[in-house]
Amino acid sequence: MTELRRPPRKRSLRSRLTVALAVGALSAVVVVAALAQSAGKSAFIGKLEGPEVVTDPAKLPRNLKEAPQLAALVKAGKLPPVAERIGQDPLVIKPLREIGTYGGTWRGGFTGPADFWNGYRCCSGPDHLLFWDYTGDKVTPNIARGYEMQDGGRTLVIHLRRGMKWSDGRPFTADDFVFWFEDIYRNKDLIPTPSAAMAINGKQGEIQKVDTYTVKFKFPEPYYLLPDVLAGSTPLGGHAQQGMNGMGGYAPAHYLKQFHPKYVGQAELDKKVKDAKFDSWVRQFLFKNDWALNPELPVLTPWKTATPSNTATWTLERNPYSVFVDTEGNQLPYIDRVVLTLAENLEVINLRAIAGEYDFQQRHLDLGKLPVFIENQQRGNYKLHLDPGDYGGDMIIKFNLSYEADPEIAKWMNTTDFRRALSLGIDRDQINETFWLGTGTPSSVVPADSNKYNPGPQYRKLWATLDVKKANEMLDKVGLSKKDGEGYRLRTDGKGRLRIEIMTLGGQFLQFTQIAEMIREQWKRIGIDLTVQEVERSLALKRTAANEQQLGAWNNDGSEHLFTFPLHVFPWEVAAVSTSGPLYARWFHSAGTQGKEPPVRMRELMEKFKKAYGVPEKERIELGKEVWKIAAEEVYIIGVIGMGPASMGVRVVKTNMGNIPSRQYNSPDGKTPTISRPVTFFYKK
Amino acid sequence: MGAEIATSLPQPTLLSVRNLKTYFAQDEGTVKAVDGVSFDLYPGATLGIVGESGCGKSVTARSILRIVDRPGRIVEGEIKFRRPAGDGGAGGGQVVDLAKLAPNGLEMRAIRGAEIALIFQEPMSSFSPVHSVGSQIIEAILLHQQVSRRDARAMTIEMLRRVGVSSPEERVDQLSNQLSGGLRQRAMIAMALSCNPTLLIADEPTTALDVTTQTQILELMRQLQQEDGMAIMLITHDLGVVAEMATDVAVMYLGRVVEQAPVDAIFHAPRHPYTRALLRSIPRIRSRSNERLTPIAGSVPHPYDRPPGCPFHPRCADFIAGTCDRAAPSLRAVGDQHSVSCFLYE
Amino acid sequence: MLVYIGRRAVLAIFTVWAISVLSFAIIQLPPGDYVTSYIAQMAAMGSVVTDEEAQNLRIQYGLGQPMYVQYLKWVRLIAQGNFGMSMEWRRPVTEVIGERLWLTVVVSVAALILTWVLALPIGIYSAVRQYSVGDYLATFVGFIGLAVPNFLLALVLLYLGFVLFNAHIGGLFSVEFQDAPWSAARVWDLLKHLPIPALILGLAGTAQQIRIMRANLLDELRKPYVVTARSKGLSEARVIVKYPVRVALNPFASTIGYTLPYIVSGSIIVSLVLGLPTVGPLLLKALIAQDMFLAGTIVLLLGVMTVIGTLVSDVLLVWIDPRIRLEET
Amino acid sequence: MAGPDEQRIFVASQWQLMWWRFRRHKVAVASGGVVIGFYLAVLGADFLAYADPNASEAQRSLMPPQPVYWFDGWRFSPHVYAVKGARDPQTFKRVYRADPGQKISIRFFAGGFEYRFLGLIPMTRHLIGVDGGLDAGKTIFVLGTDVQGRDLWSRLMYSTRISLTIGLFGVTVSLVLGVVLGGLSGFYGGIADTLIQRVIEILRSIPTIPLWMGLAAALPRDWSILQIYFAITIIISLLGWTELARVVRGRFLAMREEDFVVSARLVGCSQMRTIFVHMVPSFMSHIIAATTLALPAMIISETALSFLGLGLRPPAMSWGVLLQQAQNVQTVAISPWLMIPAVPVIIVVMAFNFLGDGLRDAADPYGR
Repeated sequence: MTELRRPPRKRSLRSRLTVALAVGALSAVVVVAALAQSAGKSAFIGKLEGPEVVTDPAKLPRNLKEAPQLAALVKAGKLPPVAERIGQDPLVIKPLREIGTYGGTWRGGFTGPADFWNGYRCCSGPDHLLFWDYTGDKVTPNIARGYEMQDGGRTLVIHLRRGMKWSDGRPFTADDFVFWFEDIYRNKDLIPTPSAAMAINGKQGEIQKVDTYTVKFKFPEPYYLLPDVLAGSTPLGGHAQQGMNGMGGYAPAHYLKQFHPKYVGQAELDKKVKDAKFDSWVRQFLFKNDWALNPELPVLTPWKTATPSNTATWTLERNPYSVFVDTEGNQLPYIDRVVLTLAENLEVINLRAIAGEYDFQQRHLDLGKLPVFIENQQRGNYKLHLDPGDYGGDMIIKFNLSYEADPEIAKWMNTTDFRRALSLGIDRDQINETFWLGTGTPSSVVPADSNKYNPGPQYRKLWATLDVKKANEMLDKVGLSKKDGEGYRLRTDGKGRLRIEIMTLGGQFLQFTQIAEMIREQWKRIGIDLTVQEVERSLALKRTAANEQQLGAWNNDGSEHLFTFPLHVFPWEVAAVSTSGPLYARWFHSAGTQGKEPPVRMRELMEKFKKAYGVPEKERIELGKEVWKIAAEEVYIIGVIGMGPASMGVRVVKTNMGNIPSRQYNSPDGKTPTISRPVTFFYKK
Repeated sequence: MGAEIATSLPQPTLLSVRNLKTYFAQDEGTVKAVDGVSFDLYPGATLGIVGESGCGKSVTARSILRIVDRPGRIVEGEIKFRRPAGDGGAGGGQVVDLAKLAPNGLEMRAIRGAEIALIFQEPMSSFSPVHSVGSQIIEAILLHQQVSRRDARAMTIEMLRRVGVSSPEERVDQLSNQLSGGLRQRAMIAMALSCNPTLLIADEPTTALDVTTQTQILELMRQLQQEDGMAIMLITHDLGVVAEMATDVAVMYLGRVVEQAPVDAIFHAPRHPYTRALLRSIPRIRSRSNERLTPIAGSVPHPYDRPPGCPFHPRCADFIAGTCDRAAPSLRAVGDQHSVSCFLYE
Repeated sequence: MLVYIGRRAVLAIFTVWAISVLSFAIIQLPPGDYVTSYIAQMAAMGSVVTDEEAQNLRIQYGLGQPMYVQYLKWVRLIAQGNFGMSMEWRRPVTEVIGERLWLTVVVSVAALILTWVLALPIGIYSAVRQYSVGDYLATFVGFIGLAVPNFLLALVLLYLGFVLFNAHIGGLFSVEFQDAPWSAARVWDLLKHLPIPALILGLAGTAQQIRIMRANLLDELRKPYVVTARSKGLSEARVIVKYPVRVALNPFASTIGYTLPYIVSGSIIVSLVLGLPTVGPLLLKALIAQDMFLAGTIVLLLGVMTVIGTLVSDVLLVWIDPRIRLEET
Repeated sequence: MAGPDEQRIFVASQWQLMWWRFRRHKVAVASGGVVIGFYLAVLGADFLAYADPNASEAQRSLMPPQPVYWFDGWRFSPHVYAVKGARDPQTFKRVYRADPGQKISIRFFAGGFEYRFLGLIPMTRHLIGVDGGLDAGKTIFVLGTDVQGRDLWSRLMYSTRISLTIGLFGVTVSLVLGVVLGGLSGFYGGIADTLIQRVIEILRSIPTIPLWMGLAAALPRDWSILQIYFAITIIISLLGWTELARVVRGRFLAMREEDFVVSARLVGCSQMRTIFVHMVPSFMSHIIAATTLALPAMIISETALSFLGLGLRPPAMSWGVLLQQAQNVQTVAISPWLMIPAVPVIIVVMAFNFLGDGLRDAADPYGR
């Protein structure tokens, strides 16, 4: 019956096949590979595009318009006129294709309160002071009207938008920054440990008010990366995402003061806390400052939480004071409401997407279901898009370089050629075809060639191709030449076969366990005995923290923004579900006071990395390339398949939605789809 | 003494069973529970059927009532039953062959309970534990007689009184397990006689009762018999009971009647070796039913391997080698109303 | 009678206490605590929690203390009728469980009813016609529910529902009714979503019930009072239905009490697959996230339900079945 | 000399009767056969499997079951057609096309990958295979392949081994627990009884899944698959014994009162003798029945645990694991054959249930 449904284009495939068979020499395999590369990819991967922020004052719209229901409220006197609400300096966004029309509800799915990222990604605007353009490459003004670097990168001056309001109509001013800095960030109970984001080379900076609409971020040393930090998903990355952690760079002072001991007596506060059944005033404060959980919280985001994320439906409604407008001055967003319905498990979310019950869903969609998504496009009247990431590893394998439990294993994992050989032992095409359905790219860890930190095309395949012969030679050379009866290499300390264990997590965007199993089979050919250990999240964390992990499977999404999202490039994470060396990470963060000193080449990498924060972009880019070079040459982390749509790259969008980019920049830093400005999405009439 | 009358006056038989065979067909072989039983029962008379447990007494009774459990079925023989004339209505005095009727057919059901009633062993469990005694009797009455529920209830109470249940007005609404064994058996009798049947089949009516109660119940039965003049088919292994109650006796062994005779003949001039053996074991018989009668050498053979020839020969004192283990003797008259099946008398 | 109930009640209280201890212990068994799994979540989403923050969180949640201290703290809370705050949902446990609990009951009851509608007739039939073809067929049908791995069945039905009937995927409400206040329309919407879950949950229990009914009835059918009834001249059907079935029903009816909680805890997996807003998936998530109070409360709740259920059943049995009543008093 | 002699006859005939009653339950008998068959498969798993269950190959990912052609013209020579696969660039499904030109004939007792039969005798023979064995690059997939192109049939065979033995071990453990505790509880009664009854009630009052999760999660994960496998078994049975205990206790209670036991006591038989000579015979049958009925529960539990990711995990192979990997939309939608592992589960569970019922009915027609 597939015969019937198959589109005419299939002919070409069949004819090609017959040719292939006729020729005989050419096996179907080749054809498939070819097809997967050419036709397959192009089919659903469009060209990168997106809306833009208009900064040129000349282009700013003269008069402002608003959604009908808000207009009604204004008429009823329940709401000040739109111009007052937005203020003098609207945040103007040029929609991707057309000016939209108001109305409609955006239906999506989420998996519970722990899935708050779902909301940030769709509806937070974002409320970063600065944010990326749609290419994810350039930092542009966002909530901040403008910014400039002063005295050699030591000071960043931020210009706020005059007359801009919180969602409750109270002005948004420099005081909200001061309050955050003095009363939240500097409060030892709320923030026990100062954030690295607010520091350069370990030295803390501070925030100062210049005037009502101007603030200064001052640092003792040059901190040229700060704009990127403000734009990225960092502790300074906006109030919506970071409020719950007491970070974000600013906060609604007028609202939060009533929950802060400094402004209400401790006694009175304690009573409040007790009545509200909170464990402590800190928990209460952070709860009150939680964008997803507290509907009362004044926010700057275009949509604000109406029913919180800890209920069956997480509903967000338009913020009447939203500062976002389109080029014709229509206050954004176009879409009235966003309703995320709770789904108890991922299969349900996927099936609902397939059934067309969602208007725009990207998170939690499983690449493995691609054929099913495609098959049901007409029926669910949605269109499927693939948004491959720009990062080098949809799947990476981390060596725990500071492993100590088993000296022999530790020794080998710290032997560069051993790591390289293992990487050469992986048949990436097999894995790509099996788990990426051919949509990924066999790759080392380095990001896409278009990425500004990419060290050059030659690094894509460096130590990232299948070469069993060479791998075996290298392993023999490093001293693992002895093998047992079944052809597995023996340990040099006479303790039998060299068994390495890889730790995988179930229930991720990718089936790491199954992939690891496939690699286990492939590594048999280079005489390496791999044991696959699937563990559940908190256990994984416990074992990495205890430095017990040997190999770990994960992905390096985010690493396309090397400096704002450096989790998976070298030992950086302290608490990770998959680590490349907790002791080294400690050493790095404690500037050498804790942990264990890494080998020279890694120290070099770390140096360059640190340095990059304090130098202007041009120089930083060079350092970035250096970092990637070392990472790729040393193979601290094996890149398996990269630049694929596996994590959050499968997107299902109703056909009647407008201003939808055919491909968007898929990255955590870009809070995709926020980087495509969902405020400009709308329903075609 | 009522006994003498019954035997002396010749009258039409109430029930005449001829060569009745009820087999249980099972994978592992056919159990010939009843294998050619014949006997006659006269109105108002009392026929005692004796034999060790497993000899087919109860099956015979159930065959007559046509309530043999699957897979048992009547394969041969006839059960001629004379239906009461007059008020009995249905079959004014004519004779039907119960063996030919459909077990659950209208006619059979009309006879069952109304004209032939059954009381049997376990008085403990022969009443439903969750329905009141009264309701179960009332049900029987309503089933066979055109009377209102109220009348039925009245009749029930009356009946209970007749069987000697004290303060029947309360008892009628009590549950069976609130009654003592004796009372239950009385209630049982009450139910059986509620539609004044012409034939009462009493299957080990007293075995489960203590001695004193036994005699009371037996006394009651005899009294009622005199009042209503129904015939009783009394099944028991207790020769004492037979001696007290029966006018005639049929001795059964492994599904066959080995000897049938008036009660005196059985007790004073038993012919069949088995009968003799039984009699020899009288002193020890007042005890639980499910116990084997040890004095008779060996035990009843397993139903599946019934011995060839005379089924009793393995245990027989007067066993004639070459004869008894070859053919089975037939039941032949050896005197006035006295018949035996044994080669000793051929 | 009263004495009996009293004695049972005392025992029940003891049991409940034991359960509270056990459930608390169970939740502590897995490695790590809520904070660990929280950090893991964060890490999985690319945000980082430093050791210091983690330590701080632990103190805030009082996770540092030894287990017995935490247990006592918990018990004290419960004593005050406050089941604590769900760490993951950041809401009072009672609120979180709230509607879910009784939706669970609705689903379970539906399943229960279905079970009986299937089990009773089948059971009776296959007892009366023991070893007949019908017996085999009926039992076979009954056992299917038992034999099919219900999580798979659930998924397949879910998919077929979508392919064949364009049914709304999973859950118990359509989007528009998700949070709507109760109304006729909402109830109707609920009813529309009920069949599939009820079917899957029901099937699992059916075999069990068939077996009980069959066995009970076989047992009763051989009792003399059945012969008595027959010898009265009652029609076969009447004999069966009025006497043995009635008696065999007693232990059956008495299972009501604990079948419900049994189904509830049995429904966890199915609810998860079908995405039902019941306590099942909640419990599962809570256990995985090691959301102590939430998980603990649910487990305790189910435990108590079972205990009470059992108690009720036994009392019920004693009440409806005179035999036992007489033995007891 | 008559005493023990009669005793034996009595017991024997009792078993004999049981066997007779059992035979009447046709389906039960058939089920018995099925069960035996499955356990034979457990022994000969690697003989029945014809491909390395771990050998993966992207180019045969998700290959549907291959139809087997039994006759070539009129000649009996079972064969399959060679298959070429490609991913359709439009639908992204893998499309496989059989090539009637290329027949791959199936050989019985053909050579294949090496294994040790019953763990002892090294062998390369398998029930079926292709001539030339694996190296010929010719392949058959009677049940198709999974995502990683691994042969489902062979995986199924190996899974059967684990899943069915897990049930067996589990039941054995809970049997011991059940009989001992139930016995104590039933024979002595009193405090022992109340105590054990409490424990049972408590265990039954706690929803099983948290118990599983708690216990399973408590297992050290760096345990080898085998260790985990045994641990899981123990866990399942730790919860499974209560039912058995209940049955045993019931029997003991019933028996204590029975005449022959009482009389045996009166006659002054030692307690052991009372139990083993007089009680156990009529008692074993029930245990057997109860055990048989407990087995399917174990098997189901195993699949459920795996579904929750608490049981055996992939590398390991069990019915639960296979089903767990089939537990997704794409399987139902485009590769339904991956759900085949449900079939043996259903068959076995059914078989055990019928068998158990048969045994129980045979054991005592009156009670349950």
